[in-house]
Amino acid sequence: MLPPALLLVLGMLGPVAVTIGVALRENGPVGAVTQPMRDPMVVHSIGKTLLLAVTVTIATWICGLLFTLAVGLAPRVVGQILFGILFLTFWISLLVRTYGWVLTLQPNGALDTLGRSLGLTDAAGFGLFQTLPGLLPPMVHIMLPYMVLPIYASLQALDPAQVRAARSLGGSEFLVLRRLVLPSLRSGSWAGVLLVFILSLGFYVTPAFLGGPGTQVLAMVIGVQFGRLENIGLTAALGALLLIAVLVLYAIADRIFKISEQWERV
Amino acid sequence: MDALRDALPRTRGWFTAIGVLIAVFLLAPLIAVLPLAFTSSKYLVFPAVGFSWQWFDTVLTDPAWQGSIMNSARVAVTAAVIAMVTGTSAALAVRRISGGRRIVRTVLLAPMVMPQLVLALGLYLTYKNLVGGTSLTVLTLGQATLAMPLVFVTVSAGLAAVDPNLSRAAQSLGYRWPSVVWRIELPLVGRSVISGAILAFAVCFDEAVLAFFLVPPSQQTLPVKIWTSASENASPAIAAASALVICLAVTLLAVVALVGSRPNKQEAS
Amino acid sequence: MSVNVTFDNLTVDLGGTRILDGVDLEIPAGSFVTLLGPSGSGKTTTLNVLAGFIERSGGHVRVDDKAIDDLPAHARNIGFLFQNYALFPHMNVGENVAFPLRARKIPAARRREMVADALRLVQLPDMQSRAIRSLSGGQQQRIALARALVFKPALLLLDEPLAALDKQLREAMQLELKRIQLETGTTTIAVTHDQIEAMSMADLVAIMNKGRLVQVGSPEEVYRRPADLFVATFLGEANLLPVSGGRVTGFRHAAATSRAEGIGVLRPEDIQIRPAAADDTAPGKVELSVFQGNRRRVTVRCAGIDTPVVISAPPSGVAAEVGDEVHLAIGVDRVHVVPAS
Amino acid sequence: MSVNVTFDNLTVDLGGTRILDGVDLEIPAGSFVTLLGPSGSGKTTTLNVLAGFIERSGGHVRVDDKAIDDLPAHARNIGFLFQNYALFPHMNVGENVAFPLRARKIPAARRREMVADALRLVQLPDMQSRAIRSLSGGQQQRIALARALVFKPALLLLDEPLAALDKQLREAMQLELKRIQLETGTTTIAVTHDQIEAMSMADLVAIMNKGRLVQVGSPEEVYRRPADLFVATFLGEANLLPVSGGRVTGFRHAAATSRAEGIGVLRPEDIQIRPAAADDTAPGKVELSVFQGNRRRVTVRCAGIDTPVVISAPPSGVAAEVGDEVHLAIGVDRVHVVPAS
Amino acid sequence: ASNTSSGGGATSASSKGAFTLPSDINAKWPKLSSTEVVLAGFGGETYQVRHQRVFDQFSKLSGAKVVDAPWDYGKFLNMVDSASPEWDAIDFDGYSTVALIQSGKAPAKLADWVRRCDLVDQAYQDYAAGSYAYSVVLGWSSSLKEAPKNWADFFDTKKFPGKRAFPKSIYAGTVEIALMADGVSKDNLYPLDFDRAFRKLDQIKGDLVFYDSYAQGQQYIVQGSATMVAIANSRMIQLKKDGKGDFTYEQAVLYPWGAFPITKNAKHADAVNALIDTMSHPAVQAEVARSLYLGPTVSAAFDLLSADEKALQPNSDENKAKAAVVNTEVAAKQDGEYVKRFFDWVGK
Ligand SMILES: Nc1ncnc2c1ncn2[C@@H]1O[C@H](COP(=O)(O)OP(=O)(O)OP(=O)(O)O)[C@@H](O)[C@H]1O
Ligand SMILES: Nc1ncnc2c1ncn2[C@@H]1O[C@H](COP(=O)(O)OP(=O)(O)OP(=O)(O)O)[C@@H](O)[C@H]1O
Ligand SMILES: [Mg+2]
Ligand SMILES: [Mg+2]
Repeated sequence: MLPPALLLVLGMLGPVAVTIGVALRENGPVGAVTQPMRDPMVVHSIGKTLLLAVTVTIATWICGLLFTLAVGLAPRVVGQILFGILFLTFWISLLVRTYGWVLTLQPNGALDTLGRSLGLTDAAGFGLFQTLPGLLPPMVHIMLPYMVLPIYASLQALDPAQVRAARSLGGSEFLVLRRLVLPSLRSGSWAGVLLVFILSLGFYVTPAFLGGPGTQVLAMVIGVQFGRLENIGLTAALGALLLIAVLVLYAIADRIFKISEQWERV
Repeated sequence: MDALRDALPRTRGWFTAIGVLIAVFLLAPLIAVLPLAFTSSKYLVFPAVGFSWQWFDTVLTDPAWQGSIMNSARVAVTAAVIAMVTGTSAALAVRRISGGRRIVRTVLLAPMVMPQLVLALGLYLTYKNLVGGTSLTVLTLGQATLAMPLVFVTVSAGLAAVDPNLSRAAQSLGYRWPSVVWRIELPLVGRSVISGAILAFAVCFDEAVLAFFLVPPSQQTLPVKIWTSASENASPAIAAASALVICLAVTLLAVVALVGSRPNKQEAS
Repeated sequence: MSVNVTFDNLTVDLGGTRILDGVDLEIPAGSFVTLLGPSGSGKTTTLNVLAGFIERSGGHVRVDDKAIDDLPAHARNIGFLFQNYALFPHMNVGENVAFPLRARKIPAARRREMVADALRLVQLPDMQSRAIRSLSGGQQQRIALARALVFKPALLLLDEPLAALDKQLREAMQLELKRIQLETGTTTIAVTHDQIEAMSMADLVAIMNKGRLVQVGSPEEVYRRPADLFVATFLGEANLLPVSGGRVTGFRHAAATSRAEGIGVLRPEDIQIRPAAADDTAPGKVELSVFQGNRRRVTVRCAGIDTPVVISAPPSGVAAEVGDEVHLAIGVDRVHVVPAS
Repeated sequence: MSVNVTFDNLTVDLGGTRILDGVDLEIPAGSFVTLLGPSGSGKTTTLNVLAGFIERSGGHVRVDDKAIDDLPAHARNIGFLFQNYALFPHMNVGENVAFPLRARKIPAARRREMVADALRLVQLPDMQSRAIRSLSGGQQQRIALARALVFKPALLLLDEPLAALDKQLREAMQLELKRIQLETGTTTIAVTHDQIEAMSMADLVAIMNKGRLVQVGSPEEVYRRPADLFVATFLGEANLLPVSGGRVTGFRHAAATSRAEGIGVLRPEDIQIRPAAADDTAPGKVELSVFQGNRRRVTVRCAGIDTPVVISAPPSGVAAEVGDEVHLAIGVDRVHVVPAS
Repeated sequence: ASNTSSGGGATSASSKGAFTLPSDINAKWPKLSSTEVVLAGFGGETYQVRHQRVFDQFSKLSGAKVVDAPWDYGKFLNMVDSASPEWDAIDFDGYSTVALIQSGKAPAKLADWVRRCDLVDQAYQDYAAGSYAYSVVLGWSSSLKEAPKNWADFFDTKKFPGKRAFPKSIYAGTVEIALMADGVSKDNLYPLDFDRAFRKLDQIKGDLVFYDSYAQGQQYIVQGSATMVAIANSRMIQLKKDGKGDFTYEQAVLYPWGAFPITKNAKHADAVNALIDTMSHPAVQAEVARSLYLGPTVSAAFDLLSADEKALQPNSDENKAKAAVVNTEVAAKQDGEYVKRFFDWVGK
């Protein structure tokens, strides 16, 4: 129908086309790819971006898997509360949560104070602020719902009869967990992993607030360039690069793992 | 799920403990921010000292904060309405098309994975010559685009619970499709439409990246005001504003849960 | 009001596969036809094409000898009863039944009369303002029927109308449907899974398989004289005995009808167990004897016949114990022969 | 290997409602019992308590006279066949069948043998490395059966094992299940919806209603001598005729068994249509005559009887047309009387 | 290019008393036709104070409303000689203004009737007026037992424990600081030896915690996230008043003047000139110095300040003598390399 098509064209497809168009116009078709690559800072940031995305994805996967199982296994009420908390944080402004992490992680901030009172750390604190490991907790925090949703869907799709079958066939808890439950979560895990990876590639707010000098991800570079508007060509080229990477990955992932269907469960 | 609980009586406890730990982790940043909204110190410093409402007072009475709340509300309402109309019609349309449904869905949901920064860049580049690139109108357009998929999925989920035969029945009873949509499908997914619109509003109200790059300074929205305040003065007003944002999110979520927990009429039958 | 319906080489392709493959069927005005066939054979699709919900790919559908291929669903004047009734949950009973009249812009006073008439027809007057949720399955069924009939459609289509009801209610509604159809005279096509139901309600049974119409005929015709092996085994239980030279292998006395070579279709109730050998009997040994309520299902292994012969015996008449030597006789003229495969 | 099973005043409450309400049942070792009852009557719940999936609220379950109430499911050594088979989709056939052996830490070599044996038992050898998805419904059914039997359970429980299969396959599998049960001698309890199936497979039919066990007995017993009106109407078709003073109203000649006052249960096949009046006949008028394949269902209205009498006539014997005056006779000793509600 | 972020932002102005613009301030103005003037500034409380004390009165007087625009270096570069600029002027550093002129993108000259500022380098007085001086100082938390004296102490992590707050998106002052810490005398900094500076900076990179804005730097000190900071003088004055820390003007990196360069085709040229004229008035300069600790660029303004007030200004005679004064001319030439080297170092 017309209204959504119009909105998509005006609000997404048009801007996407223009970004790519500007990238090509300013740099030429070859330059659009090679020109950003000549800047060591860009190459560096692409590496950082990939590293961050991969670590965040793995960490989120582990947390997501554990959390999903917890939701599924905890007493019903506790499970509902856990899920409620996940959703609550999901709907709370990204900015606010990120700022909360700033206050938590900064040297002598909430975490250090807590750590010191528990005797876990000395005056120097944990030293997570503005480091790559320090980006992990907030990023995982933000990505967790995207991971839990598809895995939870897989868990729900797990036929209770199969669990009962495994049990009545004499399976021990470990056997049931390892040979039945975990394999059943595979497709949900893939969907979540891809979703989180894709989202991590273009993530801006958290690195902007919590990133230190060593954590200049691609989105940060684009953000800084965008803020200055000195080099529209480079900015557009970087934007187009990120965009194409994300959209291609998304299209492929959606084909194979139907990740777009995961949103239905939000 | 019950079967699973029963199947793993011994490991359950461990997982529950881990789940609770992760939940604490999820709440940690909120726990860090909220008390600071009531600090009586003039600096945004942890832990909070004393107790005072002064920062709420600041946020609610200072014209700059007030204006930003108004701007946010205006943009979010408009964007949510646009998202509601477009998302709902998209959901209704996708139900009708037979071929290529997957591709259409993929495209419709693409805004959810688009890096918002790049979307902001694209919007800026596209509209800079038309409206100077930065205006509430462009921001509204961008946020509506971001929020549309939310309405789309909510309404799609609602529609999925509506028996497709209802539409066919209405048709065979003598109605053209516009009447079928109007008399049968919309009334039945009314709650989903409203839930979707509320979620869209919540998302737009909180949206920071597009707003940061697209709004003119005289028309900052609340998240941008929080963002810039964080770099201008680090005052506890930020925490107070954050607390308000959290309250709003909780309220909206509760409303959605209430609207959503009563199923669309179809499902109740 | 009754119309005839003709499918003329109707073909439907959906998602790249052929769902209906040249269906030809003539339905006389005022008759009650049941469509019977295995799951996925295209029964629902056939109804949907007729109702205008699915586009045909080839062939024609004619109503009263006029092609209706290009009429949209809302203009076809067809009453459709869905398996799950498809009542509008946000309207009450009266609103549901009045819905098609509203579409036809019938004045309110007349509308009220017609709704009341329709509700009387389905024996549920005084239900106008009840909520749909508050109705039992059988009541919903009747309301849906009232809604499908209130605008006096030329044609009534029913897709598994009774599948969701339990046994007792289902049997009552079969009679009810038949009564209403006779009363209104509306040409009716019903899809069903249940053979007994199909035979009980219909003037004509149309049997489908893999998107094709295999046989049409009166219930007795399709049961007694199946067109091929598929119909023979799909409808009721059948012993399939090779026939050559007009005689049934193993039962030299039994003369074949219709053709001299092929497979003889013998219904279990057409074979009798005789205690003693006679001219017209064949010997065998009881393999299984299972009590099934209104009959005893006895399987007998006979010399020269590969598969055991299944016999419907009275539940408690001639006692045939497992292992007994028995003698089987086939009723005269009971051997219908179909082509081998 | 066979064990007996006893339910002793078994009670289950779930979510505040009583689901099983004092079930008493004794199942002899090695027998095949079917649980039959309307939807929601507690059949699945009964199996689940036995398998250890649901906690009982009261009473006991005994296997070989030992209470197993506190044994967890995985220690009960019970084979359970689920309606949808519950095969593990991410394992192949061999791995599925080997799963219970792995749980019992049986060495690999022995495991291979046992899996092969089990697959031979269900007549699907050479399927070890097939993916579950690639199997047909009937094959999945057999694999699930192999998995439930491979560890030689003391008890085999089947929850609607054949419901998902189509008619032909279902009938074949009924025999197959019966054969395997005889071969292994395992005490078996099967839940089913289908009366014919219940009677065909079982040594004992147990009929449940509203969480209670209403009657247990051989198929003939429950069909011929139902304990009450519920069983009479639930199992098969029944004419319910008032009986007083040991005589059936309208059929003065028909003597009642079991009790003198109550409702006489008459099966349609126990009433004959006679062309001429006789001492033992009652007059009536044919209201409906419907061909149903292996029988003709005739309804006759008799003077003095409120509801029409249903008769199972041979499909093509005495022609009884609608409107004909007929005379009905009831077979001797066919009137079983149950208490009036 | 630059963003030194005005060095401003002294919140809660010290002089609470009412301030009224001198009545003769518009004596030389021609008749103004514009109803607004768009100024790209740093927003925040600094600008709130400016509005309160100066801009609002200016608007009443001139009929031109002062509209804030968000500060953006790149945008201004695009705008300065465009045909239809969005902004009329921007709050700029001296060396950025000089770099602009050097690169051939000179902003519009001030109108003849606008007051000139005598503390601005002679050559640029036609372009730079109304602005202020500020310095990047060494500040420390009151939790520190011993007060550091100079940048060498800032780099001495043994003697002074704790993290040092250092700018990340603001680069100015950083190289000068490193060089002084490495022993270069404050008067011999220019031209800057970048290699030496960044070698020195590498030494303490692990002990730095970076801020994006002076406010964040301030917050680090209060929170205890850092014990020392390199930050604008105004911010430290404020912290000192609240008893949270102290600072020294010793070796402060002093930016002696700034500018409000006007776009070539400014839509409200008349009003923006009048605004700059107003901001150049000694009384206004003194008021800004009092309330925001932004040093006057008109010597007459000092005469209006009390001794105490003078002591707080970054460019009072006494403080200027302690400070390393930025060589605007050379800094402008080296700015390009400065930016690149700094952000490369930060991003590494
Ligand atoms: N939209 C569609 N696209 C592709 N195939 C379809 C579509 N709708 C139905 N089919 C296929 O067409 C075949 C016939 O479907 P149809 O619903 O007509 O069968 P049916 O005879 O009504 O079966 P049942 O008894 O199970 O209702 C099935 O194989 C089905 O999978
Ligand atoms: N976990 C539960 N909580 C509450 N009620 C339940 C639960 N499980 C089952 N019931 C109820 O218990 C009753 C018996 O259920 P059960 O599944 O045993 O019936 P059934 O005889 O197997 O029926 P069907 O033939 O439909 O499978 C039903 O009314 C059902 O709604
Ligand atoms: Mg169908
Ligand atoms: Mg059940």
